[in-house]
Amino acid sequence: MAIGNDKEFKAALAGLPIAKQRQVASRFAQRVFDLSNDVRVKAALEVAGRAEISDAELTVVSAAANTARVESYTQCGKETDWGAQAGLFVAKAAVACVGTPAPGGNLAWDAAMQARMARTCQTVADGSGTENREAEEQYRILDAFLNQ
Amino acid sequence: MSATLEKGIRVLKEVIDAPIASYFNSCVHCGLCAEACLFYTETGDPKYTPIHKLEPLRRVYEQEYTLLGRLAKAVGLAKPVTDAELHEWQELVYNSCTLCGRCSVVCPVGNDIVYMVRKLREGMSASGNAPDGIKGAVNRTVTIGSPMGVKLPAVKAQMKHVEDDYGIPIPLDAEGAEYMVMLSSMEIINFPEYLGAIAKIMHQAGKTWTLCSTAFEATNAGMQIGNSDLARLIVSRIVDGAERLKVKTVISPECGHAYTALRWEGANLIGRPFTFQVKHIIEVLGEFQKAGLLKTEGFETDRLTFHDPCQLARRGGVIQQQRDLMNQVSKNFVEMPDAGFINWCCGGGGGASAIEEGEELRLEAFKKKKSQLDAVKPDRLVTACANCRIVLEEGLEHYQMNIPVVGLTEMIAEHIPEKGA
Amino acid sequence: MNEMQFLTWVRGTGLNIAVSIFLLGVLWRLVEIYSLGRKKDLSAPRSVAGASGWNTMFRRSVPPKGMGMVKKSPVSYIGGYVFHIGLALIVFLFAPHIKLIESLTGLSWPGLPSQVIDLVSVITIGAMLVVLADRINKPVKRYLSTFEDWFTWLVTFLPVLTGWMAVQHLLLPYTTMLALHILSVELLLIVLPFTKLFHAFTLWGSRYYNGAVNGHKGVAV
Amino acid sequence: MQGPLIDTLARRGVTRRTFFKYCATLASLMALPPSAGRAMAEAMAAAPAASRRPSVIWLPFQECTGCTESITRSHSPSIEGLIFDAVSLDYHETLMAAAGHQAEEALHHAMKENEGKYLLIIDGSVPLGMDGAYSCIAGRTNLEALKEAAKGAAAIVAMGSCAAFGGIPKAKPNPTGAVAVSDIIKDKPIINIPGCPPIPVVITGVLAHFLTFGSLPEMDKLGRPKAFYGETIHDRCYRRPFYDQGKFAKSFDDEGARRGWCLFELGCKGPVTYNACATVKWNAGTSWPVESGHGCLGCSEPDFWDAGGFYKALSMPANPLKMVGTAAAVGAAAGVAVSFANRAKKSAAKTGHETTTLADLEK
Repeated sequence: MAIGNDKEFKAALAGLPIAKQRQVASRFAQRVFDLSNDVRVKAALEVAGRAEISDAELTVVSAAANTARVESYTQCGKETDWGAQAGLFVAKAAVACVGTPAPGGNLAWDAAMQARMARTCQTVADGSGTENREAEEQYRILDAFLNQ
Repeated sequence: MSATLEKGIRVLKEVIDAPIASYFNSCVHCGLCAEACLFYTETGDPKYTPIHKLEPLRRVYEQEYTLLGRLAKAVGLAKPVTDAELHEWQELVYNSCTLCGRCSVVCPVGNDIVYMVRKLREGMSASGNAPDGIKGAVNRTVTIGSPMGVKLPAVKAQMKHVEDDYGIPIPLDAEGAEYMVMLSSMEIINFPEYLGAIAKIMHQAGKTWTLCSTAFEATNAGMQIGNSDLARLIVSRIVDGAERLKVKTVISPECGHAYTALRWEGANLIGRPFTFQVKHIIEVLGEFQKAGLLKTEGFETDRLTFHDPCQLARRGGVIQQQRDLMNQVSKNFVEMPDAGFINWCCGGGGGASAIEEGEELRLEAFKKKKSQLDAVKPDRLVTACANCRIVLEEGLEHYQMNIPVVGLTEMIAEHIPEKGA
Repeated sequence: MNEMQFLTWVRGTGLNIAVSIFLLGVLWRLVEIYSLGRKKDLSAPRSVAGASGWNTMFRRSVPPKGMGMVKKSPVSYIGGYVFHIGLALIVFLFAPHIKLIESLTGLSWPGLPSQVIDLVSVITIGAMLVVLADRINKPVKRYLSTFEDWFTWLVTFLPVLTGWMAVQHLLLPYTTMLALHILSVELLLIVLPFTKLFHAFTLWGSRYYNGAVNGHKGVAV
Repeated sequence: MQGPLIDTLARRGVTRRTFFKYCATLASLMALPPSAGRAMAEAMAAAPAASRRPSVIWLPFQECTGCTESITRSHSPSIEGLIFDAVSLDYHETLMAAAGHQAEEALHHAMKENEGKYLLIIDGSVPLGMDGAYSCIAGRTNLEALKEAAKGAAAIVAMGSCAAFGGIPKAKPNPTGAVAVSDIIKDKPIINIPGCPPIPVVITGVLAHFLTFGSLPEMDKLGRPKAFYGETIHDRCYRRPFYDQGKFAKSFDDEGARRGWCLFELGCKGPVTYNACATVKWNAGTSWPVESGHGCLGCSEPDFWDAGGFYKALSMPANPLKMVGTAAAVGAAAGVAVSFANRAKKSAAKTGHETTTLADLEK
């Protein structure tokens, strides 16, 4: 049964253990990684995508990803560069991938949302509006992940 | 390209009033205001003494509105205020002043120093001596509608995201709604979670609310730069929007100066009282909490502390609500030293964070916040101002302190039970 | 001019001139300052107990709560309190001064023993010297200081010093010292309305405005 | 030691020894060396017969005769008065037997006979108002008389506060235009013996000095003999310890007054008055004002009448509220004038306001 909406998507993600959440989160983020190209983000996504991760590793990449996130904020009063803004959300997605989920939270869902934001920023920057099909792509990725 | 010194001086002549005259005559040069200003305490440079930042205004007052000053000016004994001097003062009036108002609280003779800085900015901006960073923000607010250039389609995209994320519809231009929710572009582009949180909270409280397509941006760079004409233009959009939609209350977002601009300056800018109320989101949450409309489940268990935005607490009078809200969702909420009414500024308020050349000074001033945080060593830092949040995150990053910063409204919303759950 | 003529002049013509300039100056300056007026605040007020101009007029007489200001600038606060209170005690509770007030207004009250006033004077002189040293030593104070700051310090200091010396019969004959004391008070009266010493009057207005502007927002400053 | 004076004294029951002792006391009062006492005694004792004694001319101007009273009251049987026997008092209206043309003749005779040698004593101030018409003797104004008499004088003694400083006639508003002797005569040695009246021994002391040394004693800035006017009443007052303890009589009939506490607060001018009352006392050493319970009036100081009131403590202002009304009115007017100017300026700034547009943010 293919996932067709966010409700099913969320429910499916909720069923995953944290290690699996990280792996699929990493795939969501990878899809938009080209909007960032930050090495720290890349490192975080690579680590998150692996099956075996040590806590030490996680701490290191998480800190680096967080730095990348803070650095890519658009500051108050600065003109928004939507292309750069996409980078922020990629970084946020990466932070979610290697972070600790809040109680009741789901880091794959968080990463998915940030990745969608990144995609929207990119389409705004392109001038092609705010419509895009990132959500559907994510459903497809999750389907593939669950069926592998 | 028409800003001139004459214009600046004329505007200063317009804004100088009895309080300013009283303040300048009361100052005894005790320098206590310096001890209240983080730009002085963290740099030790006496030029950052708050009252010194007003030197040009003081001289205009003396030379224009006192008999002895007029005589001195007439015989050429008074040192005139020059354009070069105002330019030099830009750093003191903007970069190193966040309008946090701590100086006004300590002055033993009772001078409201921040009141005067705000007025001096009128002259600074009219004489063309405002910083480029804030000028850009004003420019975009006036021409595009938001200081960060955010347009309605971007807001709509975020609305859609939030609707997807939270599964709750976001009303736009709903006439007759009780609340009209304002956003800061900061929230639109950096923290879309805020809008989702509002949706959840309003949904649970059963209140009608709406965004406004012609007035979604709450921030007012015109006030930050200190120009009443432009600030009026910007605030009028909100007044028009609120009156068009006939809302009862306009909710100022988690943004400090937006609250001041709308709640306290707005009516004075347009020259008449508002026909609607203005409340900060924290005030609204406080009311919901008291009325039992804010039901949460579960608690944060890590060590949390709260950073009071200056414009909300010291300059806005909202102090207890955030604490009650923190305690509703947290088991381990600790106050940092100097919390609440006398909290230290993040260092980036009053438009300062939009000034690129002021960054080094800002980070220097952040040492004050660092020492406050070092004293309580929180796991996370909660605040209620998007600008504080960014400035805090940057400062924490600079000093390699691993303390995530979260918005209070979002944190509250996270504890609201999922629909149907 | 001999000592007696000097004394007679300072008690007579000199004092007349000084009191007249003082009164003239105070009225002129007060009208000049407060006639500038201010705009009515049109924003909806938030009413909170303790947040008003009147509250702040009194509240500002003590250091702000919890800000550790006294620790940060102990000399400003402790020295400031000591010399202000000392001045008030000397001016209002020294028998000859009460006698003076009585002769002007008909009002009278018991004074402090002269030994106590003597002690208070010494302490006040000490506090003023410490405050001066602080102004020289503290970078912020030194940075802010202009000629007026040094001058007004001196003008405030001289009456205390000469008064004390006259009572103690130090340095000069009593007549001369008394005359110098009165002369120094006259100097103080004359410069007060036109220097920062005028804060004695305007600080009440300043505190009121600050308290009222912030009290409108429900903030008790 | 022989001489006409000694004989006279002896006839009146004053021994040589007593006279000698008196001169020694006088010398010490005047802070002269002990040998001066003997010199004085000898000089006075040796004073020749009446016709060759140093001539003294005493001219009374605007005065109350208090100074003369002071001398004559102490005349008998004290030695002070007898000192006058050592001089030839050739003219003294009040004391002389002659009157009218006779008296004038005596005056002019004495001036001519002793030209350049006589001692001129003046009591009373000199009125200058209405060309001096306020006080005339024998059809001539005091001013003319003074100028004429001063011409041939060896030295001038300004007796009493009126002659010395203008005194009560000069008190505000000084209707007669009274001035002191020293305001008119500039080319003769003048000694002031102020007091209202002056102490007799001070007068005789100065005379003795003049007789002995042919010159005037050492004087202070105000031309007063330092020997008698060197210290304040306050410095020598027997009530001084009460002042130092801060014990003051608050009224003339309170406990403090009965206990003899300091009279400072009752207006005593002792601290600023230079005179010998506290040491010499009055009425042959019987008492003096402070001892009798009244503060010093400061009568030996210039303008004592106008020094702010006899019963006002020295720390009291004379009359500072005199100009209060005017000052307040002028101050308020100045303030209002400035406020109108300020309002005009402010409203001009408002009228001139050009609404800022974006472009106006740039220079």
